[in-house]
Amino acid sequence: MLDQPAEGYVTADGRQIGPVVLELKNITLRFGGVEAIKNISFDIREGEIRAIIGPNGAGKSSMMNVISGFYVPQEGEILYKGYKRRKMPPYQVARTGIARTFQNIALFEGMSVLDNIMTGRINLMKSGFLKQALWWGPASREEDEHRAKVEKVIDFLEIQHIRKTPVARLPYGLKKRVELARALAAEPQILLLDEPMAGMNVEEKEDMSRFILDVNDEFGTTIVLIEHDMGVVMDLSDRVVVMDYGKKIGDGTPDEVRGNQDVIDAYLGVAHE
Amino acid sequence: MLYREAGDFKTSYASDNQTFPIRFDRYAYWVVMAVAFLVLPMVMNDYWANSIVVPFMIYVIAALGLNILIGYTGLLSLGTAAFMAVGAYATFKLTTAFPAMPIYLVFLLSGLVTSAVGVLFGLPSLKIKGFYLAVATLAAQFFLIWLFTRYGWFFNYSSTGQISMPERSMFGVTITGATASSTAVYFTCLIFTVAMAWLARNLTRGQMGRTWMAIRDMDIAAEIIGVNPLIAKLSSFAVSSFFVGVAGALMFGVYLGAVEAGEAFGINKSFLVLFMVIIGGLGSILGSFLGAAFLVVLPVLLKILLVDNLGWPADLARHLEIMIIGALIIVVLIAEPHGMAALWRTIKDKLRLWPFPH
Amino acid sequence: MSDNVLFAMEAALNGVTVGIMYSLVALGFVLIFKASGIFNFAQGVMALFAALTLVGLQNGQIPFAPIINAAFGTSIHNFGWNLPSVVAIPLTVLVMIGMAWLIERIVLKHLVNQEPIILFMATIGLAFFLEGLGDIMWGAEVKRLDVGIPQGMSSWVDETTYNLFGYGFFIDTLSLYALGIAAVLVTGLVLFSQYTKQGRALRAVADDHQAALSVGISLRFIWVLTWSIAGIVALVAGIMWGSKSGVQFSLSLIALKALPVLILGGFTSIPGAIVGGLLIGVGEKLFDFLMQPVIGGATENWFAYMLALVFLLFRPQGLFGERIIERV
Amino acid sequence: MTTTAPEAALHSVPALLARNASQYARLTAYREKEFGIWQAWTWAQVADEVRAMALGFLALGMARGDHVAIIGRNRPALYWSMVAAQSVGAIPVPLYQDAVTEEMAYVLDHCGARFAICGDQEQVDKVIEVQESVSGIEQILYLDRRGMRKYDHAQMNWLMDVQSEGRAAETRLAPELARRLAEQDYDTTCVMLYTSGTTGKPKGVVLSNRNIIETAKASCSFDKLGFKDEILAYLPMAWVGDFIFSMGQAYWAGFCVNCPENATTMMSDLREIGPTYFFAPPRVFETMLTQVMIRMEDASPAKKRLFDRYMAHARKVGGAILDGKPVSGGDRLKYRMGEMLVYGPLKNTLGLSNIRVAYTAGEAIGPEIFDFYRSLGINLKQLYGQTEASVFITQQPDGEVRSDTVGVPSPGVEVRIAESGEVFYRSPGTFVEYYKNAESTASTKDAEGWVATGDAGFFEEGTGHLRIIDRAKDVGKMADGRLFAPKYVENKLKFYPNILEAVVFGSGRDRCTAFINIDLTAVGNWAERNNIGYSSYQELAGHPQVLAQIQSHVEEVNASVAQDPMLSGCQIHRFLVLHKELDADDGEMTRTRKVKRRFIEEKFADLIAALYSDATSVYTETEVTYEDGRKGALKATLELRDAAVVALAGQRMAAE
Repeated sequence: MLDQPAEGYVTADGRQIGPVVLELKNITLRFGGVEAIKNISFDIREGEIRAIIGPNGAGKSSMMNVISGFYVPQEGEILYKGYKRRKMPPYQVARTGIARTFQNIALFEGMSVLDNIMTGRINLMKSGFLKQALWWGPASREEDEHRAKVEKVIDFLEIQHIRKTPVARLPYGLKKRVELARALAAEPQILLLDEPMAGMNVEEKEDMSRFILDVNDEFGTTIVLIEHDMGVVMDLSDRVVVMDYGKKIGDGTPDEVRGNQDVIDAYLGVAHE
Repeated sequence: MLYREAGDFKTSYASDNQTFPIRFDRYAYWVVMAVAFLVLPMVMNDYWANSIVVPFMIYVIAALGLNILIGYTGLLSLGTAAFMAVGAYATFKLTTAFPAMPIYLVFLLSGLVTSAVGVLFGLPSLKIKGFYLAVATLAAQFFLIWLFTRYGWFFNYSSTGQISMPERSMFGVTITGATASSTAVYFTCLIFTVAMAWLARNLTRGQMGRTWMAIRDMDIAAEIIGVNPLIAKLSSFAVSSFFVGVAGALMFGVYLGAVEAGEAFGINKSFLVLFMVIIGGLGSILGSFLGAAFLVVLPVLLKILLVDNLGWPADLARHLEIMIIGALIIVVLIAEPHGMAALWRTIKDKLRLWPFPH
Repeated sequence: MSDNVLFAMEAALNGVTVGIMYSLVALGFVLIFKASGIFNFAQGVMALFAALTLVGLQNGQIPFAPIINAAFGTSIHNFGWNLPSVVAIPLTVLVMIGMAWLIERIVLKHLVNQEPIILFMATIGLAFFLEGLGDIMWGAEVKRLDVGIPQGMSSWVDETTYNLFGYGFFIDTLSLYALGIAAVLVTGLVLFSQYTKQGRALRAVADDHQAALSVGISLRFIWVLTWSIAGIVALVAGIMWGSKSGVQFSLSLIALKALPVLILGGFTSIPGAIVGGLLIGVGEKLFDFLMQPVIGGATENWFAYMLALVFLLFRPQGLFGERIIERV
Repeated sequence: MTTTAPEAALHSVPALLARNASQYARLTAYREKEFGIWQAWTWAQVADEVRAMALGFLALGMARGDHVAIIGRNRPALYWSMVAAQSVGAIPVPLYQDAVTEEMAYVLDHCGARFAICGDQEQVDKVIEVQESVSGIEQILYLDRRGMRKYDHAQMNWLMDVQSEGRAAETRLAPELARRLAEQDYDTTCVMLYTSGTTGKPKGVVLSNRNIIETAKASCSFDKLGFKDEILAYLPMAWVGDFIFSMGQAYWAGFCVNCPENATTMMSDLREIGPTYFFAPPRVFETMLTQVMIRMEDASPAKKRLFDRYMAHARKVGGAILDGKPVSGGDRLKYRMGEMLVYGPLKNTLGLSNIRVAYTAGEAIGPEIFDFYRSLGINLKQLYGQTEASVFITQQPDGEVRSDTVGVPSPGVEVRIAESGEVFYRSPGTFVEYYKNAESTASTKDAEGWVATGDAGFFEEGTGHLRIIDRAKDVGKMADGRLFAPKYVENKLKFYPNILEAVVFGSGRDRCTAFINIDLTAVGNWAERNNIGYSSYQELAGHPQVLAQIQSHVEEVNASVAQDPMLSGCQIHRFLVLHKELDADDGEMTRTRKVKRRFIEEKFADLIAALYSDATSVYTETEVTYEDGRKGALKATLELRDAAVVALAGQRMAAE
């Protein structure tokens, strides 16, 4: 992987991979005494699909939370688009163009699918308090414009039929898809997917993988995903980071990682349990 | 059964997410409006106006406010009455300080004053949740009432410690004070109720409402997808308090005319409004109406039945009422945690599918 | 030693009396919260109800007399006997246990795994129901309650303090007894939960619902049990308060005061409840004593809540609660 | 664009479009459910879109007489592409989107299409696959961009790009387009449609502007269709019916064509639109009715009783009221009540509230199904037609509607019955020719323009209504010379909800036998109610109780067949319930789900043999094609059942 040119390259299937967009340097995260992440560094290139894998409790989700700003690491720094990211609350991180989904679905159960996805556009909608209160003109116009955008996403993920259903009534697989839709609605540069295929059957997994590829392909979105299912990861991703007990034990293309002895010992062994 | 939706299709998003997407509902809505503005004033006598309709409308406004806080944003408040008191006292101070100020403006300003106070007491909600927050609002409840009864400035040092609404009129119509006609009072309340309901609808249908609900349903996720909890929660408090404040202002200004904070706005009133919201339906505007209607009408009915007809002592009827309300809360929570509004929704769905069961 | 300090001390000591009340009610809260995660707003009213029942039984009142009279135009009031406390109290205990059982049957059973907020509101409903019920069963007028606890100024304290500071504190004997009884009650509870089967089951459930269920402890039984105990605690609180200032609605208001107590003490800690209660009791008395000249009296109304509020901002999990790490 | 052209000049669809664009400029011409709402286009907008597309086609070098294949579900842009193609003098050839590659390959090759316009990636892939064998296709255009980015676009274009190129080339190509448009007249080809022939390869039916427009004109006036009407375009674009309704009539009358979001949402879309003019093949009405009944099963007893009571009343007077026959005031009042409580809501939930005219055709429709809808006050009528006639041969005028006839000759159509009993017709709608197939053209259409329908039928005395017995070639003689009309019997069988398909044999034999397909929905539902477990169609089909039920149906049919002296010979003596559903993918049916009798006779020869032997059961293996195209073998042992027949038939024959 090191021989990949800094300014970017084109993958075998003709996708444009750009320069590094997000770089994590010597990240260390502690909860009280426990070290969840131990001095990890890696980078993410524009337009690539980057996977973070590792056995349960390897610190994958913590890493995800660090990137999305929910956890603030005690040490290390995050460079985003070349600049050091200052300490900021999660909602501001979201505004910098980073959207995510959650390992155990975090949809707003009390709202319809449509409203859930609309919330994804929170940072793109401008009209202020009073305008909304009066609704006439700007507010309603804006609402419609964004609805139109959201409908594109709905169409893209093929969830038209459940548009107005309360998410609480949806089966697991669809919820996952709606969550992806909500993240997409934010039109993110970087999309974080925390175990997007956890608990799915084969068919659902295939669909989800297709959607992930399509997203990356159609919108050129950079995608970082955590996944437990090795097979899936290897097919999907351009580069893989392997974590174990909070340490980085491997980083490279799927093939490189497959070859990596530590990985085989630490992960692959564990994988077939 | 009543619904005829074939051919009622939407060609724009505006028409798709309008308040009443179904034609039949739209008609129903206009009918209700017509009745409220044209028919009722003709047929209604003072007793009905004073004992049912006017209080109903005032409580609707209060319930709407509380519902925005609890039902939409998931922030529990037990201090509603105190905030109503703020509205009431603000009105009193404003009218007495600026006699020339148009009374409707006074009511609105009182609302604003209240939302300022609301935001103040809402600040803790950023750090604390659930019952903990309830305590914060209790602090508001008791502290404010204590303040209003304790410091003469609030009631202009009147000997009774009461505040009483001076007479004010707009466009030559007396609206407050002893000589105000019940029609004037009725229309004042009606106008405010309709306007406030409309505001509530607009705020809850759009992005504002969605951020509130996001906070309610899962605050952490909400923050991660970009909701600023500070703004979401405080705005909710502000809006909610505004509604409650206006309700208080009307309660004092056009309905009671003279109040003493301790009696008119005690903790029990807080609970009353809370119950309206619960029974009516959390997170539903219609619910606020249903809940208010129910809890306003119930006592009147009981009184008519027990006291007027059976001649029972009034206090007994009162205790019975408390008991029944308590029981109702439990029944509602067990049967349909989302209240009468949800009940109505199921009925409506049945009607729309008629004759099919599902 | 300056008089003010002495007065302050006296105020503080009186605060302890009230504090005990708060502690007892808070205790009820904690028991139920630990076992079922329910925040029982009705705890205060249960105290009121218990006290009313006790008085009613003592005076041989006919239950529901008011409503019966109203309905049938009769004017019955008493059976015409008076029960001694030794009989009346156990009877009341039975009533409270029965009530606990009914509550489980009629309410809780249907509300399992609802969000806490819903359950909380349900208990508010319960509170109102019981309040109304109590009034209808036994009549709403304020009643004296006397179970034979001596009252009035404790001359012993008066003398000893006089000898110490040259100023005799006014302490109600009742307070001293209250202290004693509270102590007994707590130790009793601790022993119960340490050394009895049910007690251990109780702790198990408090620690881990699922685990407890999986080892075959009946949650419903546990609930009835805790609510019964809470009922008894309520009865004690009722007796205290009742003997002190008569059985009346104000009793149910201390339920609200218990909220800040719990916030100080933490929702799951029995000692916390006691300490919190005392803190609040003493605190509000002292505050009132000190601030009266500055901002005027009757600050007890809100002091507790303000204290809790300020406290929350700095230590949301309470004095004894442990810190929560949020996860996604 | 020309302003209000005189009717005389309306000799092509583009001309009609021009007329509508000026005359109905602001009225909605098309709607499509997309992105959650009904996107709408006025006639003016449509004219603009079509023009842009036409110019784009010119830019791509589309020549006069080129064939343009159009493959996809009903979407406005695809309809426009047809008009655009016509505008530049090319010939649109809509194809069945669910056709398997071989079928598609044949058609594309046969018409030598240079252009293929595809709905989405799926269709494009098919065409690309076809291109391996068929060289003709030069350009592939597609409508839905999803997933198309990675394709080699050397010979491929996004339809919207084509349009924008067209717009850009306005000044350069406008004159050429004008010229091409001017060339259009009544005899230029309007469209070419492939008949999914019940036997052999599909034939390309060439229809001229005259055919389409004359037919549209006549049929519109027949049912007073106007620009206010709404229609739902959901039937295959390759089917002549859809072309007449959604193109011919729509452009003539200027009414609005609504396209559903996708096949699965069709029913809810139907409900939202609430069309005023509606066509559906009998099986659609049948499934609708089945659904209604199934859903009502779960209704509360009270509601069920109410429903049954009023439906009974509707059956009594509903039809009569619809036909304007005299009905007592009391009954009318009760019907009014029913309208409020049951019929109205029911029609509403089905989306049929606003229907003014509804047609069904293609095969015979069950009387009770037909009457059910009419009794609700829905003006459901039958018509008889075929591709070669641009649909209309006969249709039922309001007030003369019955389930067992297909009505009187449509305006401008002459009908005569040959001695053989075969029905012939002649009309302005009569097709020009079969493309590249002179001899079948000759064999179907004689010098005077009379066309053989291939159906046997007779005009009813008195009413003058046409009654169709069966396919002429299927109407045979039995060994003892009695008339053999399988379709007639099959239809009677298919009227039972439990029976989906039936194939009757007996030509040249001494007695009739039948294959039966059970209806999985109906029977499956019944099985659930009587908690009868089953894992597959085959298992359910073999269940004794099911067989018993079917047997009773067969026997009832026999009884009713015996009524009709002409056909009494066609009673079914033995039958079996097939172990698989007859399926187009296995070639047993046409895409329009007509049974391919010959094919089946060959494929299941062993079973037929068994039916005429005296075996009581038969073992068989059948090859089947799965959804994904894989093939597999189905093994089964089928029970052969005897059915009671009404005896007197024999003597009667003797008596004659």
